[in-house]
Amino acid sequence: MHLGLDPGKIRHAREIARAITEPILIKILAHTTDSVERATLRLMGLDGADEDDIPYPNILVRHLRDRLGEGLAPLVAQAAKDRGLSLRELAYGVSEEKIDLRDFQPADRDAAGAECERLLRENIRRVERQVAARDGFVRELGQGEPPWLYVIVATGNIYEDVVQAQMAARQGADIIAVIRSTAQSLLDYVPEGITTTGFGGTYATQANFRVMREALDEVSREVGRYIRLVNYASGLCMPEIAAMGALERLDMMLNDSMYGILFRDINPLRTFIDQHLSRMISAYARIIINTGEDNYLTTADAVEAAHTVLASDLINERFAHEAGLPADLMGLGHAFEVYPEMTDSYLYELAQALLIREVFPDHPIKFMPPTKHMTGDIFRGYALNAMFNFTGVLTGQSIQLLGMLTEAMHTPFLMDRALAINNARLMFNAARHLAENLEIKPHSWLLQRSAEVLDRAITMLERIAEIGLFQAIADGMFADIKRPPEGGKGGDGVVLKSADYANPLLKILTEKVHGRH
Amino acid sequence: MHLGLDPGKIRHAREIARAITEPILIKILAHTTDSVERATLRLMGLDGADEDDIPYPNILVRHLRDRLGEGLAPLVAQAAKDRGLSLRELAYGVSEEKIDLRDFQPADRDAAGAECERLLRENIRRVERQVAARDGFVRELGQGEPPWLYVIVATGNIYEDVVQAQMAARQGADIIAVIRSTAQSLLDYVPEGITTTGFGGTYATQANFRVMREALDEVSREVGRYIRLVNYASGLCMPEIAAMGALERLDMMLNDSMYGILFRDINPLRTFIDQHLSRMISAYARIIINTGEDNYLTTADAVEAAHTVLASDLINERFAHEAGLPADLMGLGHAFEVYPEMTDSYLYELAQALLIREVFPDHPIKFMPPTKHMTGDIFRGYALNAMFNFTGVLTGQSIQLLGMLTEAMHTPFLMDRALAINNARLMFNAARHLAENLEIKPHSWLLQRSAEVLDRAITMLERIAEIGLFQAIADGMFADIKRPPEGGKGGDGVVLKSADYANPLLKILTEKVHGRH
Amino acid sequence: MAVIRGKQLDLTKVRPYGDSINDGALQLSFTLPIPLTPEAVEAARQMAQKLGLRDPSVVHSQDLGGFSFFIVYGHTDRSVDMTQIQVPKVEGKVFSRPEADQEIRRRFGRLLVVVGACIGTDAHTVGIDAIMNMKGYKGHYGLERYVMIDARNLGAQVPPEALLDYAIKHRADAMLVSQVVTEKGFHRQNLSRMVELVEASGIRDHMILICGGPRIEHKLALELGYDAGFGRGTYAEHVASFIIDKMTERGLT
Amino acid sequence: MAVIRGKQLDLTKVRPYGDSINDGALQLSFTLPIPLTPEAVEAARQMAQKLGLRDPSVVHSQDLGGFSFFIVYGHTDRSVDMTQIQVPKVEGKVFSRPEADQEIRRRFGRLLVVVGACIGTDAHTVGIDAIMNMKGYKGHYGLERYVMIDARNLGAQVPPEALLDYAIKHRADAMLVSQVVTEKGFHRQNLSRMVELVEASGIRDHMILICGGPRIEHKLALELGYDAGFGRGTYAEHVASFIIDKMTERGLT
Ligand code: B12
Ligand code: B12
Ligand SMILES: Cc1ncc(COP(=O)(O)O)c(C=O)c1O
Ligand SMILES: Cc1ncc(COP(=O)(O)O)c(C=O)c1O
Repeated sequence: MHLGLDPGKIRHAREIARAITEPILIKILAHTTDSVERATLRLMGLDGADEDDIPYPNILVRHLRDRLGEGLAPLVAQAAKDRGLSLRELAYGVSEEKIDLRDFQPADRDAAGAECERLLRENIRRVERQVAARDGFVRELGQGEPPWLYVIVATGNIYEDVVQAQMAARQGADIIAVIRSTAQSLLDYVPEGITTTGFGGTYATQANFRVMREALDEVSREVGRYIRLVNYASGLCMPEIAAMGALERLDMMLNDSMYGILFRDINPLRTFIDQHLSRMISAYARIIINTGEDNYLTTADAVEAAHTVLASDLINERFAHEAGLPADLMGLGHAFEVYPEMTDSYLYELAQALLIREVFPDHPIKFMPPTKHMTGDIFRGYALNAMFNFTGVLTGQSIQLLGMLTEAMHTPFLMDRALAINNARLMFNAARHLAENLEIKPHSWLLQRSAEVLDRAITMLERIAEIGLFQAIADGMFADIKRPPEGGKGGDGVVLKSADYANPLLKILTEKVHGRH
Repeated sequence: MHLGLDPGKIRHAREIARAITEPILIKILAHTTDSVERATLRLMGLDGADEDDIPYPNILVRHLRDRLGEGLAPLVAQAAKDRGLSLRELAYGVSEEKIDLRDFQPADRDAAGAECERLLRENIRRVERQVAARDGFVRELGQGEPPWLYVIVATGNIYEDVVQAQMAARQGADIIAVIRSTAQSLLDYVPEGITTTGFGGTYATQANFRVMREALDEVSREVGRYIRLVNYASGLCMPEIAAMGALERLDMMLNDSMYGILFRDINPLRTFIDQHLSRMISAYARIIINTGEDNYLTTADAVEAAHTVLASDLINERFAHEAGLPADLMGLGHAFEVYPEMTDSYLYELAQALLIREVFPDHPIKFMPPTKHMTGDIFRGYALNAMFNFTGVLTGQSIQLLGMLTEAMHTPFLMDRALAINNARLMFNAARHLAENLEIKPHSWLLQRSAEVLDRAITMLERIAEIGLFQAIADGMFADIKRPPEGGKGGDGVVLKSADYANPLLKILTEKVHGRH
Repeated sequence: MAVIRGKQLDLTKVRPYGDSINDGALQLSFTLPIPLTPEAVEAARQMAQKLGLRDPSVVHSQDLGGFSFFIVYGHTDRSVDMTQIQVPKVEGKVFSRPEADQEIRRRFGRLLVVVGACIGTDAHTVGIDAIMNMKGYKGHYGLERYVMIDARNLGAQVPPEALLDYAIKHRADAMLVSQVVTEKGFHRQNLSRMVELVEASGIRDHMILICGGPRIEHKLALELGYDAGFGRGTYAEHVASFIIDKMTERGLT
Repeated sequence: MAVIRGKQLDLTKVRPYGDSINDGALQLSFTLPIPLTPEAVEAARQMAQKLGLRDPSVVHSQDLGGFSFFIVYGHTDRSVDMTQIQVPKVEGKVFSRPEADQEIRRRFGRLLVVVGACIGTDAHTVGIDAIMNMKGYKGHYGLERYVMIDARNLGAQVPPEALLDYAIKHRADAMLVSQVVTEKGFHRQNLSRMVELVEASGIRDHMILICGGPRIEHKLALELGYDAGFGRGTYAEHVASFIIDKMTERGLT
């Protein structure tokens, strides 16, 4: 099932995307953020929180807020070394106001850098071990055949999540995502420790990551198939969560260059800077990112805005590429969100699914199920999900987020998830080799539609290149949502790097990632 | 979506089917049956039943059993005329043993024939009025776009059926079938009057037909779409029910040349004779027949026995043709019955649906939903029905029997039927023009499979032509069921026509039907 | 009402209907936190009995990897008395957009100010946008499109305090509060808090207070102290009409 | 058994599980014989309450052209005591076909005669064929394939009297009775009639009497006077094994 789109056009679209991201990249490289610095501290090995549950990385960053532009990591590394303290002890001292680093200057900046690098390399090795562990699992146990069955757990209680995740794996799921608690994206810190309450989801914490990873490793062995773990490197703590995920062997991260801006009203520049480091980390940890274009179709119309999904995918692709992510880690997103009661709605879905697959042939693209038009009619929902799953296997999607028949009501019950898995398994198996048998008729509507969407995406990209991405976002070109460049949360966490900004993490990651591909 | 099967092969297959039915036809023409005679009496205007609920046509046929070979109709017509009685009064007299016709000879055989013809023509005109009425409705109100949504009602209570049928029409159904009570096919008479109890269905009676027809006419006007009514001209009373259906304006009849033999263990010759007259009547009344090949796949495997469906369709087609039915009244049957959990099961379904459509392009083919592999998992069932409906519109089926999510449990609840209609409407609308966009890949598995099924059907037909249809049935070539030619119920109702057999109905119908096309 | 000949429907005793009147047929599905065994199936049957079903039939069971899933059909003898049911409804004529503009002109002779937001941490804007924004929803234009309405949509994640301040500042005639996330009764808390704030501020009597969302019912809204609640399927015209009528009823000008 | 850390499952009080232990969540669907109105929705909610659900939420409603359809989610506080549940089961080892043949040789040293049919007006042969015919079902050969079993399948629509006569005439060791149509308790009548006939004939003690069908449970079979009942998912080997064991237990030779 090949559309045979004009490769020249696709190439052209990619070139414009590059032109769009270039000026942004310059700004990214010139700035750091609270979260970038915190992520670096975390990768140096700092975690834990004080008595008020304020995480130590936040304590240090707050303490040294005025010196962010220098890069905190070498400074902190040296201070700890000088005092013979662990980073945690140092941070504890700061939080107890027994240590004040605000005027601290390392005796030897190079030595400070080296100490920082030493600490980082220790954890970088842990990340490498995790990458090797994942490869080992996959080699030993194998993995599901794409489209991979991706389901969510969202009870608020990590232990309850574990039970449900393991059951899902036994039922056939390939990927488990632990949905975060409502509004965690707006927390400017990552909570600490194991959590057992949350609204509409479970807090992303490093401890929760570890609990779930262990549970999934256990069940992977039981079912003889490596089960992947997903969380969200998204919101105000993008790079930190990416770092935690790298350390705890998450396999995928929801991670988008613009989602936070559009859907969480986070400051645009902050988001661009944060996403860059988060992706460098993910690239190194071989974590697949999942972008969030599906969300556009919940606020804009799926027929009218189809091209915005493609345009955004191309921008996300380029940003990801700049951060060192290879195509096989780019889970670019799209969705099955056309109003189902529209005549020929299915044709629009099929055209779009084929289009995205064809433009991103080497990418593990992520296909989102119907959500917006789901209703309380669970039977209708189940039938729509069947069509969605059928389309997933027919068009060769990679990561299939399973639709829930109760999408319009509540986060999934155990039975909802089980039924979703049954549905996908049935469809994937029943139509496994169907695509090999079909062709798209020349001059057919499907071809015209996909070509038209590609053209409209190009026009849109060209316009964005003209006015700049910040302006495009301000104009509401994505998701019908307007976000001015100066607005949004977390803008105060963006700091211009001083000339002597030092962060060995960036160096290490650049080296490593570029050494590899 | 065209398979491009070899037209020569299809033509060849039809020729063998003709060779198969020819010897049967000779037997058909040489015999009459209880039911043929009763049907003729009914079309002369005889209905009603005696105090023991024995229908008058049965009373007369039983009374004159030894003279069946002469043809009862002229005899009865004349006897009534001689006595100045209505047919009903005559039959009443016989039932009360006040009249004895066993030795009755009409004074003038030609006059008897003429009197018989007069009575028949009166009712034939009623049938013509019904045909005109149907045409009028369709002209005035229009009708659904194919695939037509076909649902069943089966409460046992005709009044409850009416309520459900009208609701179904409002929900979007195009066709309402009133399922008969369990085992009515084995009754050698048609019950009389309005019935309010039955197991797993409602008795087919002329009064029930009338009640339902009236209700559907009413709702047709309400919804602005002609709603068709279906029953079963099947079992031991095939031609009688066809006659009743013609008089009461049924629009379709389950009617198969072999179903009774295979699934009801009815005598083969009896079945062949009865189906012939039933179809002549249907042809005249412009009633679409629905054949029962779907049933084969409930006893035999849908993958292994796919070709038996096609072979049988061709035999049914030929028998129908011999009875004067044009292609546009031949609702040949097939079904979606492959074990869904088999890898690529959907490909088998698609190949078969395309094949049947292509071999019978002008026929309103009837597509049966999954039944055998339905389970108590109503969600799975709903998803399978979605795929079935999707396939119906994709392959351009004509009459879509809607699958019920509770198929494995009970005859449909009101909500089951409503959900089935929702499902079909959703799929038909969403994929309305999909077929125009797709082609089947040359040399693909789908092509190979359909060509193979055609080849196997031809081989099977050739073998049947060799050994004869009776022997083929005895050998279990259809549905894995073996029925010897001499066995089965109702064989004693088959009588060789004497040289002076007279039945003006046959003449009238032959004239009329052949005059028309 | 469809009544099957010979079988009268008793409105004081309405029961579920499968395929004949008063059969009480219904379908049920649930999970039990025990592995699938014959005993678990029996437990599912008993569970259905505890819910008042007679002759429940467990038509499907599946092991979920430790828990078990069941689909059950059964019949109930319990019934509902329809004659006793009264549902508070948003009454009154629904004006079309031009009609509404005209009514506002006629009755108030000035622009009505309507402010709205999705409050708390709830980030769902689509619902409130559907009511307020120019574009509207399913072909029904939003309040911004009304000539005589000054509609101000603050979007989502708006703290109740901020919405109140804005309403006071702009002398809002009506406040629209959206809540979509209902998990663990979240929306009730937020909606109650909003009412409390409005009441404490003293402007309650001068303002029409409306809430909405996919799981909001008018009844609940009244209980919580709102003038009306709107659920799925609401369009701007419903809201505008309600505001016009309610203001008139309250003698607001 | 999966137990969530910190939350112990009380087996004497097992409740439905939605997404956390003891939340009692379940789904319900049914039709009411009244047109869809807000009052009908309220009736549906009350119906769910009558069934012991707290906070039921009517998540979907549809007018069916005079009646109305509802989907409801809710929570129940009712529970089942798992520790009190005992389910009669067909126990014993299941022999493979060769094993079964060998056991018959060893224990009885002769062919066992098994007759079977689907009785009454029930025309469904596929079930009994699956158990008895050569071909079997889903790759499990039927009893005809067993060297040491003389299996005679009379098919469907067999009057109970005819099956009994046949069994007596052929000195059957076991009789298999299938019933698929269960509408209005049809199968119970037929199955009871069969038992009565067999008992009246005096051969009950010398013959294993088994019934089966998609809605047949072992428990029901025992109640009706059969030695066992087999439902969905039965293969010939289950039946053969049961006959062998039961004959041995009864001292039949
Ligand atoms: C789109 C969507 C999103 C988008 C929102 C984008 C945006 N800018 O709005 C995104 C992707 C960002 C999102 C995120 C989340 N979502 Co969300 N989302 C949905 C979804 C798919 C559709 C909602 C929608 O847009 N409906 C269309 C609109 C038009 O309908 P509506 O809101 O009902 O509005 C109508 C009426 O209710 C009424 N109305 C609504 N408000 C008002 C106000 C007034 C005054 C009036 C008069 C009328 C009115 O009029 C409208 C037009 O008729 C639903 C599932 C579903 N199908 O319903 C889940 C859903 C609402 N989301 C859910 C959840 C849990 C989340 C998250 C919390 C998940 C997470 N843990 O990350 C996040 C975080 C959001 C947060 N903090 O609030 C849950 C809520 C569960 C519950 N009952 O509490 C749902 C039901 C999905 C699910 N099954 O889990 N979501
Ligand atoms: C195939 C079929 C038919 C075929 C039967 C062909 C044939 N020769 O058997 C045809 C098309 C003829 C037919 C007709 C009718 N059918 Co029918 N049919 C079915 C269908 C689709 C599948 C049944 C089947 O073959 N299952 C596969 C077999 C292998 O499974 P099984 O029977 O459960 O057998 C297994 C076990 O139960 C067990 N078992 C069964 N018997 C025995 C016996 C013993 C001793 C043992 C040990 C084990 C055992 O072992 C088997 C293997 O594991 C079902 C729906 C469904 N999906 O279940 C409806 C169904 C059974 N039919 C139904 C009805 C109502 C009818 C009709 C009455 C409809 C009508 N009014 O015209 C007619 C008339 C039949 C009659 N008088 O009995 C209803 C019954 C409703 C009810 N609960 O009472 C069903 C459920 C469909 C529905 N939803 O309406 N039917
Ligand atoms: C990229 C991305 N991040 C995050 C989220 C989740 O939302 P929240 O912002 O509540 O974490 C989504 C949801 O779809 C997403 O696509
Ligand atoms: C041709 C035909 N006749 C009749 C029937 C109905 O069965 P019964 O014999 O019980 O009337 C069917 C069912 O599928 C059928 O296909």
